[in-house]
Order: sequence, then structure tokens, then C-alpha cells
Amino acid sequence: EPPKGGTIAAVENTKGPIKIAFLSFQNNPFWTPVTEGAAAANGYLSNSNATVDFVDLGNTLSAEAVVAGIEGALAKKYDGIVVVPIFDGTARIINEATEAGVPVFNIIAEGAAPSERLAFIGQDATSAGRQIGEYIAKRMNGKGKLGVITGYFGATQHTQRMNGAIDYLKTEFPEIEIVGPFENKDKAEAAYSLTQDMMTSNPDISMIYVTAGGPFGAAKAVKDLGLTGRVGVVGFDHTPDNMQYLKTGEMVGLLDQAPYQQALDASVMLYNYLVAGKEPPSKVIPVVGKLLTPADAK
Amino acid sequence: MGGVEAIRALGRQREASVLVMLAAVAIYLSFASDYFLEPRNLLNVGRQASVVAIVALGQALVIIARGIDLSVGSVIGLSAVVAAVLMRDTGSETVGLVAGLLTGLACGLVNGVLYTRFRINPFIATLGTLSVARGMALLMTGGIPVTFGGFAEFVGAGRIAGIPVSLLVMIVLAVAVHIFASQTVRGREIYAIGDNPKAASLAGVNLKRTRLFVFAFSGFLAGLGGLILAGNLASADPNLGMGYELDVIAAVILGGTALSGGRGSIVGVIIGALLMALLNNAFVLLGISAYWQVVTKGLVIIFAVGLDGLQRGAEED
Amino acid sequence: MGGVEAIRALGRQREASVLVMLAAVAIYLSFASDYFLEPRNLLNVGRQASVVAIVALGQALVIIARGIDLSVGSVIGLSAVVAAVLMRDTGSETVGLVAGLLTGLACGLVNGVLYTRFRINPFIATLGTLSVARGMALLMTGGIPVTFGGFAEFVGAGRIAGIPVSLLVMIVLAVAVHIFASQTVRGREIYAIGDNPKAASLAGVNLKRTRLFVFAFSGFLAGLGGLILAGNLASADPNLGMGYELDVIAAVILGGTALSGGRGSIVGVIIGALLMALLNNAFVLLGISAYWQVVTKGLVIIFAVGLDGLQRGAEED
Amino acid sequence: MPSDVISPVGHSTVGSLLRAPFISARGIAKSFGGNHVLRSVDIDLYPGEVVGLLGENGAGKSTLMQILSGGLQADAGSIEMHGKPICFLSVAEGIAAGVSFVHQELSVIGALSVAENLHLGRMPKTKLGFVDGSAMRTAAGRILARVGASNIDPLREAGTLRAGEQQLVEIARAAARDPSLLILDEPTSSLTPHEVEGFTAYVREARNRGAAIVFITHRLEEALALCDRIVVLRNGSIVSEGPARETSREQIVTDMTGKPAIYEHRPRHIPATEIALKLENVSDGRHLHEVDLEVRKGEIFGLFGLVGAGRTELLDLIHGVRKLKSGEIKLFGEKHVVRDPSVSVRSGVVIVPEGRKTAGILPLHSVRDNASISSLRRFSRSPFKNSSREKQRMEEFRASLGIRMASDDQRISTLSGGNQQKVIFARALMANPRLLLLDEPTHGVDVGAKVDLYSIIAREAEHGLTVVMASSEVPEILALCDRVAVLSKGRLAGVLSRNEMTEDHILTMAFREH
Ligand SMILES: Nc1ncnc2c1ncn2[C@@H]1O[C@H](COP(=O)(O)OP(=O)(O)OP(=O)(O)O)[C@@H](O)[C@H]1O
Ligand SMILES: Nc1ncnc2c1ncn2[C@@H]1O[C@H](COP(=O)(O)OP(=O)(O)OP(=O)(O)O)[C@@H](O)[C@H]1O
Ligand SMILES: [Mg+2]
Ligand SMILES: [Mg+2]
Repeated sequence: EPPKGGTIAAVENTKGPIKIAFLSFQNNPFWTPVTEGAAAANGYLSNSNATVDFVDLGNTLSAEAVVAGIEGALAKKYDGIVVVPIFDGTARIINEATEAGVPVFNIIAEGAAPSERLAFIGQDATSAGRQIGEYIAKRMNGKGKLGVITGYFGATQHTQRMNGAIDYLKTEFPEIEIVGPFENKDKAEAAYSLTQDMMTSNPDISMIYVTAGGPFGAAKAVKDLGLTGRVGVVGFDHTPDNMQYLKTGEMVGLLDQAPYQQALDASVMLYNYLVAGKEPPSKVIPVVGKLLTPADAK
Repeated sequence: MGGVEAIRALGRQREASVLVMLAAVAIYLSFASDYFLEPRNLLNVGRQASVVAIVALGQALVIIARGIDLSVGSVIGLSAVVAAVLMRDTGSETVGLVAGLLTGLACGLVNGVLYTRFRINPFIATLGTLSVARGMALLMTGGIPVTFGGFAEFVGAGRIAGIPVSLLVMIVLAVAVHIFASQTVRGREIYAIGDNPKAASLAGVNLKRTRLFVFAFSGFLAGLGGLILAGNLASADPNLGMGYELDVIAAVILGGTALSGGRGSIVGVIIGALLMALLNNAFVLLGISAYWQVVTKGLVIIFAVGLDGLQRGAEED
Repeated sequence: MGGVEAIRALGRQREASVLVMLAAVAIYLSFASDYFLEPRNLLNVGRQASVVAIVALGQALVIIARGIDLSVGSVIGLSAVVAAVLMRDTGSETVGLVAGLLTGLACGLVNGVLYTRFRINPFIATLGTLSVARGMALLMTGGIPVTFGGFAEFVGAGRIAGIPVSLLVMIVLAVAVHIFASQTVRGREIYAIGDNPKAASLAGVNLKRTRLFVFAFSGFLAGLGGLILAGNLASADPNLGMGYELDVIAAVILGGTALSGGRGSIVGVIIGALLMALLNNAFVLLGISAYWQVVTKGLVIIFAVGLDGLQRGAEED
Repeated sequence: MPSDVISPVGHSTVGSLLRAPFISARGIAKSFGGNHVLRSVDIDLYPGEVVGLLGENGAGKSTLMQILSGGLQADAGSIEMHGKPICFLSVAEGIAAGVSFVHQELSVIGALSVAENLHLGRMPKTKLGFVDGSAMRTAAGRILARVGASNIDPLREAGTLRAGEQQLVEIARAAARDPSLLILDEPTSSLTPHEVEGFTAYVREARNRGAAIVFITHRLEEALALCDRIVVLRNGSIVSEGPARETSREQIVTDMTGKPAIYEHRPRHIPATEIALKLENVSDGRHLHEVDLEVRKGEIFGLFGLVGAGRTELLDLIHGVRKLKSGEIKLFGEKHVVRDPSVSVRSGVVIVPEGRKTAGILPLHSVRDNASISSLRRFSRSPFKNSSREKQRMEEFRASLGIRMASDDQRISTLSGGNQQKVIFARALMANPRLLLLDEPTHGVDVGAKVDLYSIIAREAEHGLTVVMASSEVPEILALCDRVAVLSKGRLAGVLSRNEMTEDHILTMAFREH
């Protein structure tokens, strides 16, 4: 029986000890459930003579860090690797690992460039953006002004989330006017200032979309401007900060990526493949994000 | 004529060219956007500049004394986290706030001691504390932001008669530091050790104590900046202030302070911080397209200082 | 005794304490991890150090000449993007690679001209190009990474007889730059202008040309670094190299180069870059938590330079 | 001292009139801001002639030479070389035309080796384009030998050399170019008597080869002994010019200052009662060994020694820059615990350090700020500085030391060397000291100013200030000191009282440990 929150059961181990490296980052609360998922997988699989070692890639997200992590895992002769590759530039090393007989399971986010990974479980950033776009359109009744704040210009995931929503809105709801995008470098305080300035120059904005870090900064600005109820913020991830504003009403929508489940299931699927050659159900296992609304926060 | 003379004298000041740039951007904005001159918007710009400006006041003294403090961004984060955690755990706001300020001071003292006693180049010493302080903030919180409110939130986000409190704090501090730097003995000694440490020391200026002081002061102001920033967001994120060091140092240098020490003005620092905040405001007000924002920021920085360089002409470095 | 004397002489070198630190970390790792001493792992460390080291070679010359180049991270990104876009659009690998290198060179020249002709403080000038170059990379690509392969991928990720090509490139360049710095007229003049620009200029050293050269060279190497990095990742991301400037400068200063110019060795730079790569390797091998990684990194940096400071004792500043 | 080192023989016998001048300048004028530094100066320099260019600090000597060499452009006037008008726009053009300039300020490159310093700007290359290290080393050895500095290792890092050795390296650098015009701006200020000898030999050699030489110095004996012609500049105009043989020290001083200025030692009675400074068995563990001294209140106490004798180290010990290894220092009977110069300054021990540029001035600061830096805490009980007190004291010292400046807001780096030194004196005296330490206090200071400084020192001593003065100039010691301690290689060779002091005696003692 898989632990609570997991959906995949482990098969019997007939191969002897199995070592899985779980490579992930840690720089904000988003990663906490990822770490917990990896720990749960380790506990669960230890009954089957397998270990899942969590390897921290540090607090700066970059393709180089992922590459160095995979190189290190190969040097340490792990049997399989679960990784959060995020960037385009990681495809090459993933292919190299696969060629060397070490299967790689991608979770959370991967680059656009195709790689020979065993499978990818996660949210497709573009469709996540579209999912949020649909929600935005509904909340705005198809018209009005939408302010957009993105994490880093040029960060693939951020750009895809942004364009997923914007492209959808532009074609389906041309009456919604887009203000921005502006870059907040994942900083809440920058989201705060940007929101303040956007509300100055466009007092009729009714919704603000933050694609990456720091959406609660925008929510706090809405609160400080006394616009709660008139302006709503939508963003990503079920973190304590965000949830607080979902309760008080500045935040009106949060798309969650179920990172705990991704981490746990991916580890078990990789284990199953390693001991029994059992392929994952498909190359891409989409995680449809759960959209949390103020109703969920109550 | 007195007036012309005064303008000439102003032109010779290093901060003049940044002031010209600031005025140019402001004048342009007042035509290009209907909202720019609204008092509310101007006050927002002031608020947005306030934390960088406050931290830059300390940094300016460090740089004038021929040092550099790269750790300010991390100290912002650590102080905020310490304050928030203690406030949560002890239930006392005072304990939290005082602890936050003391944390900043302590980080500054550590930098100062690493420099004066262990003779570690300040660039490296503060690069080290940059990392250590950030790590400690992450360890204390497990990476999860801590709620932060009360008085700090008032300072960070509140207003008195419509004026942001953090802007008032910045103005008061700027005046105080300006007076300190230009009118007190210690202030004068800071300039002296930046100009020629050996000569200043032989003339009786206590090198170690003065250096320790500027680093401690910079740490303290970074701590204060952290409390304001976290107060503004009502949340102390261990990643708070990441990358601030470059903004802060840029504000100081834009304002005409020489990285080689001995020279610099507090007024210039404030102008530098305002210019950077004004640019961000301009992007939003004018709705400049995404990537051009990045390009424009670079160009304005170059122009602001380039004016000064060209004016000085073949003078010397 | 000759041996003892040689060790003493080594100890007096500024880079010695970092070498000691490097050795200490390596020895510790060889006990703590079974995998550390495996040739494959050691070569990985070398490869991981290579881009920082290559870019740091140029940065070292800039710093020795009393400048600083903050733009290297963005130049890495812009050069990679230019190369990849041109390769894609013209279909010619050569055109792409040459354009990438020329882009780096051009950025360096711009920095140099801003400094020498427009007399803009290099800190500000290169902070400006940092922003402008990054913005241009974003504009060229619309923010979306471009696939990059072929020869650059071979250089970035390939191996010759098991040895990473980028490591070989680094070694060749390090030797070349070492010889350049210590054995050529231009190289010696770089030290001279860093030590005492006025005196060097009076002795007939062309200040402007030498300064222009070091910035151009730094830009060129950053361009090369960009191609290698993008080649390694088989993808040119407009955000490639973001934040590299601090790592690169830290490697240079860890290696004993003085920020105040005139002193520094190429060997030290390579040791500095290796120490930083070794630390990252240690974190992965030992599975240290991210937060402790951050703390440890800071402490190692402080210790590495602190050793030197303590040894020098009350000497001077 | 130098009078017996440089013998007054071997003057050029070739009459200047027989030759065409190498360089000839007419009507040279230059001003900085409103300050007219040169007013229509005419000067001709002939091959094979050594011209002594003398004048008070700030007379415009360095400025004139900078204009001839291309470092500065004149506001008015013309320059001809070999009869053709020229106009150097840069130092490089001057160098190319055969002008070599040994600058007043030390300008060796500390990070480079001596050999590299000597070849800076024109290093020899191998066929492959690399620096030809061995050729450079050989040439360096040869050039150093020419200026009498063959003991300097060409491979040594120049930054580790003593000031005097660095000065020789600079002279050698100029010599290496075999210049047609050699400008020496106070080249001997930190040379030992022995080093001056080597230098003199080189100058004579260069003259015999047909170089035109300009020699700027404040040591009039040196100028009289070495030069063929003496040109005196006052306030930016030439006031006298003529063969060295036909003038005298007194005449030059009168020309320079407009009045005869001779400082006479006046014997003084120093009460034997109060001991101001007592050193007991003082060692620093490196350069100084077991020094015992007693200095009485109001005494002017000289410290003589050859370079490296440890005078600077001894003063550093008293001032707290250097740590005491063993022994004890007593100040007015109390144990003087020196942790830091700032403590010393507050307890009334101040120094005028050796090396004006490196250890004296705050170059970016105004004259007033420079003068008041040691007294800020005394002027004001509160944390705020007392500007009016500073201004007032500055004005007093400007008057009493005769500091020449446009305003006290002027940057100190725009003053002439001698005036800068007076400002450093003002700094020390303003701090109201009990013990004044002077290290080579008249380096680069003109005779007029020297006399001023001597009077000031004597006046302060009269008023009870205790002075310890390290100097390399025996005449200075003889003119001023009540007693002198002679150091030799870090040990005390002896203390001489006023009536035991003679040049011979002092020098013999200085060589004791050699
Ligand atoms: N760059 C400058 N800016 C302003 N004033 C200057 C500058 N250079 C020199 N002066 C002034 O010009 C005058 C002449 O200076 P100069 O250096 O030629 O004197 P000098 O005769 O060489 O004196 P010394 O014997 O002290 O070296 C001085 O009053 C000095 O203050
Ligand atoms: N044997 C030596 N080897 C290397 N350096 C020395 C030696 N002796 C002295 N020095 C250094 O040379 C410098 C000058 O020496 P010192 O200060 O002892 O001489 P001094 O008696 O003050 O003479 P002066 O002031 O004329 O140079 C000092 O910095 C000292 O450390
Ligand atoms: Mg002069
Ligand atoms: Mg001395």
C-alpha cells in the first residue's frame, strides 16, 4: 500500500539493493512538499531494500546546477535518478545518463527540448497558464484590465505560464486588456511596488496575475491600497503566505501542482522500472493542477 | 553673478550629473504620463526607494572608508527572520524588533572584526557573511516565510498624513547621516581613513575602531532595512533582500561616491536610490515593453555617470 | 635546505592559503566519500570549474589593471544567444561561433570605451552593460531558449580520451594567459598600470590602450565561456550566466588578486575557481542540505582568505 | 654632509656660448586657476652642461620642467629644440625626442621587478615576442652599475626596496634611455652619502657624453658642487643666472628668498630636571636592539644614522605604530603603553612622518582638513566638530608657518611639496603635543622654508616642547640639535652633546657597526 498522498504501489524487489538519487532544489516553501515526498518514498521503499537519497542542488536554480548534480549522481553510481530539471539545458546530460544505463525520471518542470528521460510527471506550464487564464476570464466576466507580473524575463517556465494565459485570453477574450508584463525577479517586495504603480497608472485594473515567486506581495499591496474585493490576485502554489491572502480575499485563485504526489509517485515508478522493468503509464504524466479558490481556504 | 556661480559649483559636484539625469527622467515622465505628478505616485516612488536608500546610507560610509559590504542583502533577510521568529516565539514585539536590529548590528560587527582583526579583504569577508547569513536565515525558518506584523508593518506599509512612514524614516536618517558625515569628528575621520589610511592613522585616527564602526553601522541599517521590508510585506522571507547588494552599491556609486574611498556625499546616495526607483516607476507608468525595460535601465545608468565623466574631460582618474 | 626554502617561499604567496584550503577540502572528501577520488569525479570537478575559470582569466587581468567587469554574466548569455540564433538562421556553424565570440569581444570593447573615452567608472559602466546585454539577449530570443549544438556541444560536453574538452580548453588558456601575463610586454604593462597608473603612464605605457585591451579580452573570454556553457547544455538560454559575475570575481580574489590592482597570479585564479567547484561537488557527494551548503560556502571562503590574513599578521595595509 | 662627498672639481670647461642650445624656451607662462605659477620664463639648456634649477617651494621649478618635457602645456611662450619649434603634447612625445624626467614623487612600480621597472615602456623582446628576461636583467645590472647602485638585485620586486633605492632605480630608468635632456627633480632627497657619490659620478658621465642636464634640489651644497650654471627661480620668474663658480650659498639664498636667511644655532640652557622621554632597553625584535635613551623636556634631540639604521623604527616604536618586543618606554615618568598611534596622539605624542605622499597628506582633503585632523577631538568636547576653531587655528598656523596657499579650502595636493610639509607640521603642532617626533622633516623643503621650520622647531622647544628629530642631513642636526643619538644597524652607537658634535664624529659613529 503506498503511503497517504501516493497513488502508485511498489512491486516486489527481486533485484537486490536499489539506490535512487532524488535531485531537487531548496530555496522557498514550494520545495518543502517535494522534500517530504522524497522522504516518504524513502520510507516506503526501504521496506523493499531500496533507498531514495535526497540530494540538495542548493538555493540557486540553474541548468548548471542540475548538470553538476546528475554528474555527481552518476559518479556515485546510483541506479536511477529523479530530478527537477526545469531548464532546456538539462536535456543533454539526461540523455547521457540514460545512455549510461541510469534511467532518469523528470518531475515538476522540464525544458522544451526533448530528452530521453524515462518519463515526465508534472504540470505543463503552458496548459497551466491556460487553466489560470480560463479562471481569470471567468472572474473578470470577460472584460476589464489584467496586470501581469512575471518572475524572470526569459525563464522558460515563467514565460510559458505567462503566455499560456495571455495567448488564451487574447484569442478568446479580446476585451480583456493586458497591462505589462513586468519583472519581479521572484521577489514579493517587487510585486508589491509593481502592483502599487500599476494601480496608479491603471486604476481600473481588476485582476493581477503573478506567474512565479512572490504573489503575496501583490496581494499585500491590494490590501494596503484598500482594494480588497475590487482587485484580485491569481498565482501559483499552495504556500502558507499565499494561503493567508486566499483567506482574507486579496488572493482569488492559486494553482497547485501537487508536488508531494509528484515526488512520491515518480520515485516509486522509477523503482518499479528498475526492479521489474515496469514502464510508467506514459512518457508524459500530466498533473492537472488543483485550482484553489477562497472557498478552499475556509 | 551669485546664481551662476552657484550653478557652476553644483556642476562640479560629482552627484550633479545624476541629479540632471533624475530631473530629465522626471520631466519627461511628467509630460508622458498623466499620473506621474500625482502626489500619491511621487510618494510611492519615495517609498519604493526608501529601503535601498536606507541601506545605501550605511554602505556609503563603508565605501567612503575604502571598504565594501556585500553582505547587506543577506543581513536584510537574517534580521527580518530573527525578528519574526522571536516575535512569534516570545509573543513580544519589542523583543523581536530589538533582536532584529541587534542581528544587523552583530553581522556588521562580524564583518568589521573579520576585516580589522583577521585582516580579511572586505570584499571576501562580506562575501562570506553574505553566504553564512543567508544560510542561517534559511536554517532558522526551514525556508518558510514567517508572518510579521504590528509596528514593523506600520513602519513598512503605514502612512502618516498620507506620507509613507518608511519614506519619513529614510528622510530622517538621511539628514542624520548627512550631518554625521559632514559635521562630526567621527564622520570626518571616516573620510580621512578612506583618503589615506596610513596618514590618517599616523595623525591619530583610530583605524580599527573607525572601520569597525562603519561596518557595524552598515549592518545595523541593513537590519533596519530588513525590518521595514518585511514589515511592508507582513512576512519575513529568508530569501528577503537577495541581490540587494548590487542595487545598494549602484545607488552609492551613482551618487558620486568613489569606490576607491575618501570621497562621496550622502545627498548623492539618496539621489542615486531615487533614480533607480524612478526608473522602475517609469516602466510601469509608460508601459514599456518587457525586454526594453532591461535595456533602458542599463542605458540610463551609463548615461547618468557618463555625463559626469565627459564633463570632467581629460582631468584625471 | 632548498625544499624548506621553497615551501616558505610558497607560503608567502598570496594564493598559498587558498591552495591549503583546496588541499584540506580534497583530503577531507577523499575520506568522507568513496567516490571523490574516482577519476571520473575529479574530471567532473575540473569541467564544472572550467567556465568560471576561463571567464575568471579575463576578469583577473581586468582586476590586476585596477578595473572590474560586472558584465561577464550577461555577456555569457548574449554571446551564446547570438551564436545560437545566427547558427539557426544562417545554418552555418562557423558563422554562429565566430559571431558569438565577436559579440563577447564587442561587449568588452564597449566596456573599455565607456571607461577610457567616456571616463565612466568601470563598476558603473559594466553594471550598465550587464543590464543592456541581458536585455538584448531577451529581445533577440523573445525570452525563449534556442537549441545549440554541433562543435560547441563537443567543446562544452565532449571528451577526448575521457578528459572533458572544456577542461582542456581551460588548461590551454590558463597556460597561455599565465605566459602572457608574466612574459610579454603587454602583460607586464597591465601589472604596471594597476599598481600605479600615473607612474606607468609617465614611463610611456599607453594607459588607454592597455585598459581597452583588458576589457576587450575579458569580454572575449566571457563570450567563449558563453559558447562552452551553452554547448554543454545544448541550449542557449537568454538568462544563461546570470549571477556569474560574483562567482568569477570571487574566484579571482580567492586566488590572491588584490581588488586594488597591481597584484595577482593566474595560477591563483585557477585554484580559486577549482575551490568553488570542489565545494559544489562536495555538497552533492556528501548530500549536504541546501541551507548548510550556503553556510559552509561562506565559511570556507572566509577561512581560505583568513588564513592568509592571519599569517601576514600586523604587517600592513 | 654632501659638501665633502661632491668635490667641486670637473666643471665643464666648454663655454656655453660656443654651442647651440639643445632646447630653448621663450616667454613660458603658466597658471593654475588664478595662480600664476610661471610668468614669462626664458631658459636655454646646452648639451654637456649641468644646470642647477633652484628656488623656494612653489617657485615653479617642477612646473617649468613638466612643460619642457610634455607633461604640461604652457599657456604662453614657445619652445625650440635644435632651433626648431616644438610642442610636445604628451610625455611620450617628450620621451621620443630624448627627454627623460626623474620625477619629484617616487614613481617606481612596486609590483614589477627592478629590471622591469628600468625597461618599462620599452622592454626588449625575443624573436617570439616574449619579454627577453635575460637581456633585461643584464642591461639592468649594467645601468644600475652606471648610477652606482650595483648592489640592487635586478630581480627584486621594486616595492620591497627602500625609498633611496627606489630613487636610484628611477634615476637608472632615466639613464637607460641615454637622454639628450635629463631632468632630475630632487633626485637625491632620500639618498645616502654613499649613494649620492654614485649618482654624482653618473651625472658627470652623462654630461661628458653631451647630455643637457637640469638638476633641481634644495641642498644648495650639492648644487654648487655639481652644477655648471645656477638658475634661480622666484615666484615664477628667473631672478638670477650665472656660473656656479661665481656664486655662493649666501647669494643663492638671497636670490631665492629675497632676503638673506641663515639659521644660527643659539645655545640654550636646558634644565636637567625633567626627563620627558626615557627608553630602557628597547627592542622591537627585528630592527632595533637594546636602545637606552633619555630626552629632557624642551630639548631638541637628534637621531642620526645611515639608511636602515633604525631611526624610523625607533620613532614608530615611540609613536605606537610598531610593537615593543621588550624594554620600556616612559613618558614624563609614566609608563607609556603604546597600542596604537591614536592613543599616542591623544597623550600628546605626535609625528611628522617620513614620506609626505604615502604617510603624510590626505590628498583628497583640503589644507584645513589636513591640518586639523589630529586635533578634531581636542577642539570639540561634543561629537560635533568645531569648525570655527579649526578655521581660526588654521589661520594662525598659516601665518606662523608661512604656508603659501590661495585658500584653506584648496586641496592639499595642489600645494608645492614644501608647503605640504608645512601643513603636516601645522597638523602636528595644532594637536598641542608634549613630544614632537620628526622623521626627515625637511625632505624636499626649500632653504627658506627650512629656516622657517628650524625657527619653528626652536621656538616650540623654547616653549617647552620636547622634540626628537631623525635626519640624514648632518648640517641640519648641527644647526638645530642640543644632543644627537647616533644609531648604527639598530644599535645605539652613542649620544653626543652639543660640544662633541662634529660632522666627522657623527659619521664615524654611524659607521661603527658596518
Ligand atoms: N595641478 C596643479 N593645480 C593647481 N596648482 C598647481 C598644480 N601644480 C602645481 N601647482 C602650483 O604651482 C606652484 C608651483 O608648483 P611647482 O610644483 O612647480 O613648485 P616647485 O618649485 O617644484 O616646488 P617644490 O620645490 O616644493 O617642488 C605651486 O604653488 C603649486 O601649488
Ligand atoms: N636589512 C634590511 N633589509 C630590508 N629592509 C630593511 C633593512 N633594514 C631596514 N630596512 C627597511 O628599510 C626602511 C628604512 O630603514 P630604517 O627606517 O630602519 O632606516 P632609517 O634609519 O629610518 O633611515 P631612513 O629613514 O633614512 O631610511 C625601513 O622600512 C626598514 O624596514
Ligand atoms: Mg617641485
Ligand atoms: Mg627613516
